[in-house]
Amino acid sequence: MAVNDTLEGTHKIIQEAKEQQQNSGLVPTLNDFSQELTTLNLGPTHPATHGIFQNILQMDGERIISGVPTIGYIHRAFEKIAERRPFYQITPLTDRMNYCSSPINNMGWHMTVEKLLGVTVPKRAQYMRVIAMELARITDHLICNSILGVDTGAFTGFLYVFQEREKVYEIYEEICGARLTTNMGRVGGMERDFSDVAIQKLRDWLKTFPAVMKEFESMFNRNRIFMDRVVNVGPITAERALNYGFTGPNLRAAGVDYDVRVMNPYSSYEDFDFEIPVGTKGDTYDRFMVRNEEIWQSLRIINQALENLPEGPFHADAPHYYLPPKQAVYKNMEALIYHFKIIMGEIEAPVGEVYHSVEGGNGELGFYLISDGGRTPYRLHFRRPCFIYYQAYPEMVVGSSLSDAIVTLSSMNVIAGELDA
Amino acid sequence: MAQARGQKPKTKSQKPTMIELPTLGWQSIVILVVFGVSLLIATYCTYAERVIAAFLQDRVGPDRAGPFGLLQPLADAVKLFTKEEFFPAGANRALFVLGPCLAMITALMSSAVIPFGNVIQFGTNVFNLQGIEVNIGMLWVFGIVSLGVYGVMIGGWASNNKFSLLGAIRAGSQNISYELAMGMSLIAVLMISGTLSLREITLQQSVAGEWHFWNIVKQPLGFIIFLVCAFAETNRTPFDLPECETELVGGYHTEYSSMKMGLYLFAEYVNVFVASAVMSVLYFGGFNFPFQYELRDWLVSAQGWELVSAQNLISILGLLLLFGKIFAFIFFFMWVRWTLPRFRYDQLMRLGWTILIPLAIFNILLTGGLILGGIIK
Amino acid sequence: MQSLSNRAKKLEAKPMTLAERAYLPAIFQGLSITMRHFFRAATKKQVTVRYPEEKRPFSPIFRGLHVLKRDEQGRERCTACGLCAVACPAEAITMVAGERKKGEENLYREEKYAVSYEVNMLRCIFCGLCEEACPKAAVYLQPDKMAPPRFERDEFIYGKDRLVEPVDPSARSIRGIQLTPEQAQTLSQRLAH
Amino acid sequence: MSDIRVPEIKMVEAPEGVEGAGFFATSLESVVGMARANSLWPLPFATSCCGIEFMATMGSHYDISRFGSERPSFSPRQADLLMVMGTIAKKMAPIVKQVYEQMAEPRWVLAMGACACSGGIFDSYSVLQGIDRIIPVDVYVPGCPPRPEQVLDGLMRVQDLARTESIRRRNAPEYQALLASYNIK
Amino acid sequence: MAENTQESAAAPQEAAAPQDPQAAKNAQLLALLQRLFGADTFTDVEEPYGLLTVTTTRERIHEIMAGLQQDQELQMNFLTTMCGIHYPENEGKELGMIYHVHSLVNNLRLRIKIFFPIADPVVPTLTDLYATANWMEREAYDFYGIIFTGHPNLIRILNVEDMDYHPMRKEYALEDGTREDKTDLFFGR
Repeated sequence: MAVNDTLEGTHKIIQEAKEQQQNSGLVPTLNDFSQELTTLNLGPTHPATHGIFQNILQMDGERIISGVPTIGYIHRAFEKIAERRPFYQITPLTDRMNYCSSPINNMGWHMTVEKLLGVTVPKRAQYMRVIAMELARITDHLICNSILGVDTGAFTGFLYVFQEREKVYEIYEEICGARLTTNMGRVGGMERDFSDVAIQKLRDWLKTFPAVMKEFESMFNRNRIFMDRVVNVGPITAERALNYGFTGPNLRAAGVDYDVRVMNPYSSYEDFDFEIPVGTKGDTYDRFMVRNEEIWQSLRIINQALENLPEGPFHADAPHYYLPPKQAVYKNMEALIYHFKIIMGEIEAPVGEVYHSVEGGNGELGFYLISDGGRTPYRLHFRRPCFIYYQAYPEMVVGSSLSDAIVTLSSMNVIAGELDA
Repeated sequence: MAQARGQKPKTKSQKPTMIELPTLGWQSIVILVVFGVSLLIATYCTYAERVIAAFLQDRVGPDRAGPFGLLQPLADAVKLFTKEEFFPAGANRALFVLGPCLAMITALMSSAVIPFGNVIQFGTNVFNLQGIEVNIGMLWVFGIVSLGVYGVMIGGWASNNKFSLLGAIRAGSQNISYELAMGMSLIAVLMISGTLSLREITLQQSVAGEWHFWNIVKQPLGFIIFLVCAFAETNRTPFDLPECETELVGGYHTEYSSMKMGLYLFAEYVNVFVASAVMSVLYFGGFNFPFQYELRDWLVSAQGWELVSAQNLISILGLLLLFGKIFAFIFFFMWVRWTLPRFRYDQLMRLGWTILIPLAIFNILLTGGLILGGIIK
Repeated sequence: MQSLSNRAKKLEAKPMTLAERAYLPAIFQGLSITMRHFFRAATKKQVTVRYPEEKRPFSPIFRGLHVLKRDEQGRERCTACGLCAVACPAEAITMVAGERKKGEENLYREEKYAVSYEVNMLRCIFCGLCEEACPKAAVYLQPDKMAPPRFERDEFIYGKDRLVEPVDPSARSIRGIQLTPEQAQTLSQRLAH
Repeated sequence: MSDIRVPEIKMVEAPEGVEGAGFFATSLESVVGMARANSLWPLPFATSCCGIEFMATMGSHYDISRFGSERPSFSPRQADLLMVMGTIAKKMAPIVKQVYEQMAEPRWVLAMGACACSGGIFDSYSVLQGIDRIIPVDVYVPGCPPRPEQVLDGLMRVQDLARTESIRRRNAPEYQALLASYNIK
Repeated sequence: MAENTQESAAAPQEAAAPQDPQAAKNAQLLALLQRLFGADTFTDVEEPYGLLTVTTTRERIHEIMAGLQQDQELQMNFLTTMCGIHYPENEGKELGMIYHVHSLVNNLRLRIKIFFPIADPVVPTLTDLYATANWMEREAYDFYGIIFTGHPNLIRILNVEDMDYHPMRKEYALEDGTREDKTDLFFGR
């Protein structure tokens, strides 16, 4: 690999920037930590960092003076890989971005490509997508809130709600054939209709889940030990949150009711009646409560979508982009040609650029796709909410104790796959 | 029978002697038994913890090592024994080894004075089901338990690891703070009983014909304070700050491998066992159980038993019931552990200093007032 | 900041009541919840599946281990067109195409066939794109079998010896477009289950 | 799983001329092997998606505690089984190696999922193409992510290894050579 | 680039609905922009898929972003994302930065692009306006080697510190190059 020697290390501006940084004292380096303070290396294998964030904390006893996060420990080069893959092969990549709620990523990506290609998805498929996405949101919030419980020391609630997650996995399995990395849906709709078993499992789950959720809430919501741990811990004001580019539950906890589903409705979200829970202080407790309430709102949406699930096709009538059924490929020459073209990635993509965003589990999940008409994107940039708001973490934990820092981290729900791309 | 205070049975025919066997002889047997039982219980506490936690969480727990997974603790022990010893770089070797040993020794020592049962008489030999009867039993337990924290602190400090050090600091301050409240809650018991001997305290909690004279009735507040402090002293959730996994990895035992780590784990369970035993003895009547005298009299009068064997039966029943009480407490410890979140360091300190200690002082005053008023005795 | 959507639902964080400040009600509530689960687990309803002995039913469309299908007459369906290899995002599929010779019509259905067909199960992400890409309905991901863990890396290259389904139809996977009546029956039973 | 090869190369034969292990030694070995097999405390090195499936394995439906492995030891000193779950980027690779070096013998490694085993779909400049380039791996679990059933299968394979392993293996020159080939002291 | 976006304007959706409310809003926005910053500041004004896209120069970018943020009417104070891009064929304008800003109050989005030569990839930082720009700029530096003047801590963020190239540039290969199990000579890409 050729060394790009024109830039790295030799460019004057970089040197200046580094000197400036050291002189300004804005970003502490390890060298200027004084003798009385401890440097604690939190992560990357620390249990509470859930894998891979590293925070070098400067501590006075148990109090955090400053923190320097290091990320990139599972950088997987999504954006570069996406430049070498045809559109449909990018779906498995998006699965692995926010793996707690892969269907939202899948659908967001499909909608981006549909926007580029000008494909209109029938109403039934849109409702099916809404169901899948809201299920994903529930599971995402469940995992975040229950892990918050684990990090405060209460492990049991996590296992109670994880059973529900397991049931949602079963529903996913009936919908698309996989549990976690779903690869659900296709450009132009879903790959198959909901089976009767899937609908039945979904209905059963909708009946049993609220009781478990109530139980989970009653274990935590008003428990003083828990409240003491989370109230006024890791707060952030609305102004700072916006300045840091927060979206999703973390922004709503600070009191801003920004939700992509309402502001820029996609996939028929305008049909559903739901509310946007907002907090007041932006602390850990607000984040917890906002996520809990969003679970209830998502349940409302799923119920509405399931009740009003329209009849009709589950995919767009777009033979150029949506794979023909297997039997047709077998018999029909035209279908076979489309099949080959789609699989080879030789679809007629227009030249252009499109930004589409969905409300992911953690906030506005944006896909910025630049197409040059080829079989792969020319450039695909993901607006990854975790990456954007995790940089506020040091500011949120400075001055609090180590325990608070861990609670704050898990309440922000930073998903490593999304953070590092 | 005028056995008002449940003293040891007197029979006309033979005068029982306490020192028939050489003192050290039977006492060492009892001590060995107590030692073994403590270890066994601690070992199976790990199993119980796993199964109870599993059931509380809708799981099944270990079930593949032996029938119902009963060999699980043995597997863990053998594995820990055969694991590689490890000394972290820069650690003080002597202290590093001393830490877990101290924790284990102190944990085991405190169980020596617990009266596990009333006397048992074989012929002319009378056995006290207790390791050592000392008239300062309570002080002994208290003193030894406070030594236990040194094991943790030394181990954490010797590990040369910041997480361990933080855990050790937390353990030290936590134990010292909660010992105060614990001691004060005990003072109220002392005021009622007038003795430091655990055996005496136990025997005082039984009145023929009245079963409810357990100290819990006289000291409900004191018991709650003692219970909370017992959780803190044994480092169990919600007070498991010294080793809380999500914050400090393993706390003071982060750097320990093999059986040295096993000793820490066992010491924790032995401490739980001892704390449960002390609570049973101090507040729940120890080996006494309701209607024991009525049962004995009924056996003697209606069934024609000898008084000695009837008393022996009562003693054995009492022993079993005491273990029942202990197991109930151990279960409670585990139940709480798998239910509640833990405190934060400063909240824990605030709870100890601003709530529990004033409450304990109030309890002393209240007890004194009630004694003066003649309401309790 | 003003409301952006008019659909905001303000969550009020009520201050703690005296009872809540005394810790005890919430503690007892939590304890009662866990105890309820304890009794439920100890008496009847355990959700745990004791895995090697008991198995959870999988969805009939679960994406498990690959299989190369045969047709009704027991001939291999694969024609080595390579679409699955192109579609594979992990680049885990390799094949070598060969011309069918005279006399092999009962072995291979098409004039071209895969002389070798290898899937690297360690690379594979079981996304199902190969199955979707196959125009001959030859490659399927079975719903009832998963790739087993193994000790050595080279054991994960699955060649035709392990991928092609057995000639005996009763030993075949239930997924795919050909089902024997019995298989169809078991499938419908499982769906009903 | 009948087609699993028994890993002969992992076993160490007693040298020629040395008397075989006596009854006591063999039964001790089998007892120790059984104990180790039933008490594999995992170190969940969970970086991404597979970590969530590991949580499912820990969860009530699958319950890894049945195998005696529910105590996750985040401290490498106390762990027996390093479960590498998820993508290991090149930035992360030295840390994995360090964690492995810190583990006390006997130690096993289970690579869970396509990324840890081989890099999976991430054949990119930043991803390590399989952790067996930096540490020896005992059991590979394919899948992306593997189902919990597969994880339990993998755990049982590790148990098989632990059960049949000679307690002298870790001192054998073959094992030292294996470690040396990975440049682990 | 320019020719790309022109073609995209003729994409199916755009041709179908020229009179949609989004277009009217975009026209208003553009008029406001030109009033604020001058008519000739923006070139290549497009509306691909309803999102107003303008191109400006790196000399003006900081001023424009600050103006957008402070303008009381527009309140375009949310930086959605920014990313770098590399067009190796465009002589003298090889590298680019693309900013997406969003006015939450008016629910209006705007895309601003700047291009500059690869030999002098220097852009003013936005960290003084947006705290969120910090890591995004570090990412752009990491991927494309774009240097942001005034950035407090311009070091690599996702890749290892001693990497000696900027991997998202088009000339560098995606693959690790050490993969051994890819033997597909027939169907590989």
